[in-house]
Amino acid sequence: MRPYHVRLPERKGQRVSQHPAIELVGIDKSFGAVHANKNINLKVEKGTIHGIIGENGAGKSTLMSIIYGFYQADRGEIRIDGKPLDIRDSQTAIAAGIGMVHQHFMLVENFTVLENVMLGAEGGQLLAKGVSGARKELKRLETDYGLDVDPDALIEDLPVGKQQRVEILKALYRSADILILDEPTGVLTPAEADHLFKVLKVLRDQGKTVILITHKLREIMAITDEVSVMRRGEMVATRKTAETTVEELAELMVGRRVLLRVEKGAAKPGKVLLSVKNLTVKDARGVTMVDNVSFDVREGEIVGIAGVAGNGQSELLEAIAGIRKPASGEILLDGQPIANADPARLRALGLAHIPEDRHHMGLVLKFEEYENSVLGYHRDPRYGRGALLDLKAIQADAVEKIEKYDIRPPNPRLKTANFSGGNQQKIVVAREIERDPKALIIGQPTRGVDIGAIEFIHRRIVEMRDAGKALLLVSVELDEIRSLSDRILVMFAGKVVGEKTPDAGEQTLGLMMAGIAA
Amino acid sequence: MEFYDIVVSILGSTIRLSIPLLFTALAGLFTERAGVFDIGLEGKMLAAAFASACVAYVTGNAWLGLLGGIGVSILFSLIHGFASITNRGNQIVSGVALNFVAAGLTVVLGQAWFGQGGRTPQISGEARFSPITLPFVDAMRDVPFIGPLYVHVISGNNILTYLAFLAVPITWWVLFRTRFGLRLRAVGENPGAVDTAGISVTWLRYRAVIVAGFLCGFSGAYLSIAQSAAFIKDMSAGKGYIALAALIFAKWKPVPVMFACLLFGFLDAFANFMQGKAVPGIGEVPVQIFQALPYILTCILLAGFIGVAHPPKAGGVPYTKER
Amino acid sequence: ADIKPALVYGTGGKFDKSFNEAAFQGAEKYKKETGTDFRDFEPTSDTQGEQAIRNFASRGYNPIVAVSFAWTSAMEKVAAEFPDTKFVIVDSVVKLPNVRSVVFKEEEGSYLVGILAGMASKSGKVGFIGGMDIPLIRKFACGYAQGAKAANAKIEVLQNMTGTTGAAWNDPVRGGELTKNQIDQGADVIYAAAGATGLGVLQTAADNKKLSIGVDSNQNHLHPGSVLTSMVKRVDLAVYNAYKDAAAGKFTGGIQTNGVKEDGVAYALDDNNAKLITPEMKTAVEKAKADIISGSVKVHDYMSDNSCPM
Amino acid sequence: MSTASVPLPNWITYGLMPLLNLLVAFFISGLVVWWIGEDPLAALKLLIEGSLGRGDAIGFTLFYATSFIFTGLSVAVAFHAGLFNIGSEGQAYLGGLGAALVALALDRYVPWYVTMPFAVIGAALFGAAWAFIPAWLQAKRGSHVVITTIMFNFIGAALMVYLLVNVLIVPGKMAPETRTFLPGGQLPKLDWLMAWFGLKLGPAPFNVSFLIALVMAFLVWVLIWRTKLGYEMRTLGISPSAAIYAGIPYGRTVIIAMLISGGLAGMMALNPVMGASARLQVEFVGGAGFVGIAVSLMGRSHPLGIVLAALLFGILYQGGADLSFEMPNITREMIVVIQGLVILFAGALEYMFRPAMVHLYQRLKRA
Ligand SMILES: Nc1ncnc2c1ncn2[C@@H]1O[C@H](COP(=O)(O)OP(=O)(O)OP(=O)(O)O)[C@@H](O)[C@H]1O
Ligand SMILES: Nc1ncnc2c1ncn2[C@@H]1O[C@H](COP(=O)(O)OP(=O)(O)OP(=O)(O)O)[C@@H](O)[C@H]1O
Ligand SMILES: [Mg+2]
Ligand SMILES: [Mg+2]
Repeated sequence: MRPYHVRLPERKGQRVSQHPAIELVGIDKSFGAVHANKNINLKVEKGTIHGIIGENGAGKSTLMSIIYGFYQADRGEIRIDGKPLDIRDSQTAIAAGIGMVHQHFMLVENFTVLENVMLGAEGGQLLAKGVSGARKELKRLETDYGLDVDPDALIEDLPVGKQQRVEILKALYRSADILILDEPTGVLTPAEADHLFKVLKVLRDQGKTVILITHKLREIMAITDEVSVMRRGEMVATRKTAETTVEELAELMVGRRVLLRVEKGAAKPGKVLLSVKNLTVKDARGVTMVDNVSFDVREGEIVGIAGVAGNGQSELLEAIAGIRKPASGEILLDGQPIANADPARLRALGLAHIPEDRHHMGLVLKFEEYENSVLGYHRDPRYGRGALLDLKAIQADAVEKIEKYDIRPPNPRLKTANFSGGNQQKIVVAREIERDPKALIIGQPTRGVDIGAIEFIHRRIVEMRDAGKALLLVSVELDEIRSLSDRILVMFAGKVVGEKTPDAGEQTLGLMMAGIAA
Repeated sequence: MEFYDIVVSILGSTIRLSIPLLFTALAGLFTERAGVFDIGLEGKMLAAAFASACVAYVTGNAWLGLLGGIGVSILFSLIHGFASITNRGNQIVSGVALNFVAAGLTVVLGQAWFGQGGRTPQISGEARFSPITLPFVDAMRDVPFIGPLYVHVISGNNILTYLAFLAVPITWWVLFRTRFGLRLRAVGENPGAVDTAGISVTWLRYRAVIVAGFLCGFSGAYLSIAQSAAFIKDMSAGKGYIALAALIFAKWKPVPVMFACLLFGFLDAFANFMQGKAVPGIGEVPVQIFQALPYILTCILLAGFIGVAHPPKAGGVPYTKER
Repeated sequence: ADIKPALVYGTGGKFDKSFNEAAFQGAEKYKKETGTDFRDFEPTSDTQGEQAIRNFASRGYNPIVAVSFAWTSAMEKVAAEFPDTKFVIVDSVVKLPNVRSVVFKEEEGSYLVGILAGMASKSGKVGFIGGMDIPLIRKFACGYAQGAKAANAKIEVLQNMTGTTGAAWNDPVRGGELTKNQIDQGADVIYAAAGATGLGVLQTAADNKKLSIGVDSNQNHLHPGSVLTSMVKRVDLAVYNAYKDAAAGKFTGGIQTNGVKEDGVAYALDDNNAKLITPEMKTAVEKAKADIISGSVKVHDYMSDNSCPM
Repeated sequence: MSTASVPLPNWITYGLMPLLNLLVAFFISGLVVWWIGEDPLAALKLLIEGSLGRGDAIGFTLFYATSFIFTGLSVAVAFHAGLFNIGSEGQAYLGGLGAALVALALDRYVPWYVTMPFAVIGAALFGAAWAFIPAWLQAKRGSHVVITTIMFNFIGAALMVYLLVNVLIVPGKMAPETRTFLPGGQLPKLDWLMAWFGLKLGPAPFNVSFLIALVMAFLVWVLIWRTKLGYEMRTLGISPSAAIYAGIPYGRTVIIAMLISGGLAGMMALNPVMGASARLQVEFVGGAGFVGIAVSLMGRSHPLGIVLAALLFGILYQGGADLSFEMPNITREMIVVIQGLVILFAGALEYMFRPAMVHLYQRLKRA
């Protein structure tokens, strides 16, 4: 392993060698049946900030983890500074000067910042020797980059933004020349994100190479030198940022020109069906995630909630769905208070819920398809009498839904895990919509779902609206929100910061989502 | 008998009875801090007791006996590691399985080799760790208060007893003052952090279970060639589980582990002392109450009524990157 | 006549150096004398005892000796199933015509070793450590206490039982710990009536340079110079006689009670403990023996009224 | 490529792999036998003859199997709800108390078939009661049920010894056990069932509780795969987060699953206590609760698999007893070794052969 810090000379923009910092040749990776990276080729030039964009599940994290030695590619070659390097583990990657900030932080929560930074680079068998050196080095990094954190604070006591700093410090402490950041801004406030970008620019100007993964095209345009686009496991294009446009990138990312406009007429809103009043929700650590939020959803309308991931939308949905107990506030369904009802009772009252994460919540992947088609409704008298389940009735019902929603393969006895993502989502959607609920709350309805299925699901959602149901939609895809919603609420830092109509420009909404304008 | 003499006698007994718990609980501390649950402590202790007695009997050397116990105990640890680290099997199931294998194999082999119903022959002399008399015992004997304590509690134990108490600060030092300890604690909380720091999770956890095997070797040897003078079937008699209870009771911290083991040893010693004696006003207290007390205390602790015990976060979960 | 003898041990195991080993010795002696081999079995749990006895019976073994009271109900069942097979149970009574029940007057043997303990003790305190807490073991304790008091009226007898289940016969660690307790309390002679647990008692006494008393078999050789004597219970004779009687066609059922008079219980004196037994002690214990035989001394049997006058 | 997510057909997952695991366990046991200088094949022959060779041998085999069906079902029911109940041993012990109290109370007044239903309820109730506290602690306080059930095994043993030694013992008797039940408190033997197959039961204590065990196996099957409660338990067992989403109450489901598990374990006591020895004895469970873990793992937590695995372990227990009788060098503890190895290979190492299987299967499919 390299000594834990080598101070690099200041090399403003100058190229040391002509080789790219990283070159990937024919990288291929499968997880079982999922082909996450298909024959990827990529060059990242030294001293640049290289953006990588792509939809959820496109394979970005997988590719970066391969470079960092966290996963091993099934095929292909990685060249660092022109030389092929067999990266079998992260140790090799670290030794080659690669540092990575993972999408999900890799920190030991009950350790101090200092311990986390030192982990793996302790500088000797005994801790005592390394500690003072590490303290000094942290101090230096703090002054050089303005990355200040208390070295003796416990990670679990730090806010996420600071935790991310620790991750960056970890990489810098190991004197990484190539820094990979996987969706770093998803958890940052705009101010924090701006600060991060300043740091990245300083790093680049020192000759380091940065790879930045993000969903946000604005960020790509603002900071990167080059940008590569991934779609469904493939690397579809690389562009100089200066020579491309947001529109082109969007098209490359989703593989078609403009997003489908959902055919729908004007909404005919009726009486208020779902009403949220002064709702506050806290997470397990007691941090306020939803802050005094109030709004109504009427019959016959779709209310969309826009916002950057992590601004409280998930918690809001879960609170309404009875999965999370609100700290305070009221939720009314058709005038009835439901803030403390459990999900089973909410279903009985006519509130259906398409959860954000089908694998984690919406489905039991080891169940057969028909068993999932009644999840949550299994106590309904239609599916059995007394204590017993009526499997025949359930299967007949499942077959009906399979036909109606064109779920493939049309086999109710197939294990749910063996359906593709899009078809799995259809199973969930069919179950929740076909119950004919009064109100439906929907999280990320089309995450990781193909275009055909997106269209189908969107159409069903609009049909529900036209049938006079109240729908609440949460999605991090602004386009989806804009094309489906009749009204849009924007959430930022747990608060609803404003309401717009779908005609509001992307710009306006984007600014609101960033907490800049209301 | 003077009250103070009773106290001294019970304390001496407490020490002797808590040593196997202490070694074993420290062993558990290492694996569980590394995120590998180990119900198999009981089996390792038993297997080590058997191996120690066999080797000591054959070679006539207690130290070789200890070595034999350590070797077998580490072998069991490696099987546990192979199942739960390499093959990502269920750690509890693996531990339970090893307890059975140890309980059965010791008797099967013991019977086959010695034909004494699973017992090893009695061992004596050099083959056994005998009590050591510390210097100044005679001079101290008549010193009031401290004297009896020194003579009957501090002196007169075998070498393994002193090693057990030495193991406590060493464990603390290793866990909190060395690189190995830092990494070990980290891997029990978030193996991903260790992995991405360029450290092999597998090898680290293997080292943790090997250390546990090493320590269980001592507890086994203590049972068969220090505390008694032969292996007897099932001689661990649930001590592995009590050690586990002590570990939980001590919230996975070395010094509290020592006190928890002393407490449980004391309960045992006190039960022995109280046996057949009547408590004024209550009458004879059933020994079963003392026998059950460590378990009851542990349940109360687990229920969070006296401070919640948080096990290492990644404990019990095999580390997988690819789903 | 040729016989096919079998032997079922108690759960302490064949080589407990005590009760079961005595039974084994008896069978070995018969084998040596007659050349007739025997089959034996060591059950490790209660359910196994019954199966073993039945296995022997159904395979034509005869006579079948089962040592330990633990097989009482098993014997009741199996002996009834095989009325033509001869059975012997030791330490318990089964009232069937084809069963011989051999019981011992342990109180008498314990009385004798109690006298030796009382005389050998310098501290005026002697100890008793029993195995499982059952009337049979209290009987040992009671006889011992009577003997010790007879030798020294002011003597204090400390008593402990190892446990309340079968595991108490096999727990030398606890045995040792209880011994240490008694030593700490001042006892300098400790009598173990605890099966394999007694090994821990004798060991601890030797480690602490105190005297101990063995039980059932002659255990004097285990720690020469530390084992004062042993209360020998002639289980070996019970086994040996059963085989011999059966071979000679003289096997009888019913209850056989063996006391000092019948030489069924005794104290052991051999080279290993010769130095520990002073002439005065020898005289005293021999006198007690004679008194018991003559009936002028009557040792109270705990099991006769479930109480001990001490 | 990782093989973890490649699906395999059921006949491999539920047929071939357990069989393979079992074979490895047996192979290693054979090595142990060979190591101690005996002939493994001869031993195997004795084991099979001793367990299946005669009517009474089969009777004993089925007697042991009966206990293992109960404890296997007990472990499996908890397992389906994602709980690892190591406490079947203690729950069975307490169940014995329930059965014995019923038998002692009724045997003088009524025939066995009147006593039986009450005894079943008594045994189940006491077993369930002993599972309740660990269940409650898991449900409401988050204490890990594995640790608490282990603790409760020991607490239960202490309690039972206390009761037997101080309360239930027949005064003056040596062994701490209750009085012998009259026929009204005994479960009759199944001689007639054996006679159907032309076998003589002899003294083997194969009794009516076997039929109760089979009924329970069927009921457990219905519970797990045909009832709403079973559906909820399985959901919770596979995906706790999906269970929350579906509104399945965690606490209630955990407690009910553990109560059923404890009840099944408790019923095991009917077999030895009322079916065989007709009295309550110390340590009568004799490890059957732990065998239940092996049986459940081996049987892949399916009642049919459990019945088959229980038979296998019945063969091991009876055959092993006979084997140790014929070959004194191989003690009965050999079956404990085999049991441990089965748990190791069928449980902890169940996926050891999976990658190889996947490769083989894929090659087969391609060919
Ligand atoms: N450890 C894993 N085991 C199995 N499958 C995985 C694993 N990691 C990722 N996948 C699958 O590989 C595909 C690519 O995932 P990856 O995390 O690389 O996507 P991503 O582009 O980073 O998406 P996101 O924007 O949501 O982070 C997905 O289908 C995902 O389900
Ligand atoms: N978690 C999983 N476990 C097992 N198999 C899976 C899993 N996820 C996906 N698969 C398998 O991988 C195949 C491809 O899944 P994936 O979700 O990548 O499909 P897709 O190409 O994205 O399809 P769609 O367009 O419908 O989303 C599925 O048909 C399924 O058999
Ligand atoms: Mg990602
Ligand atoms: Mg997909």
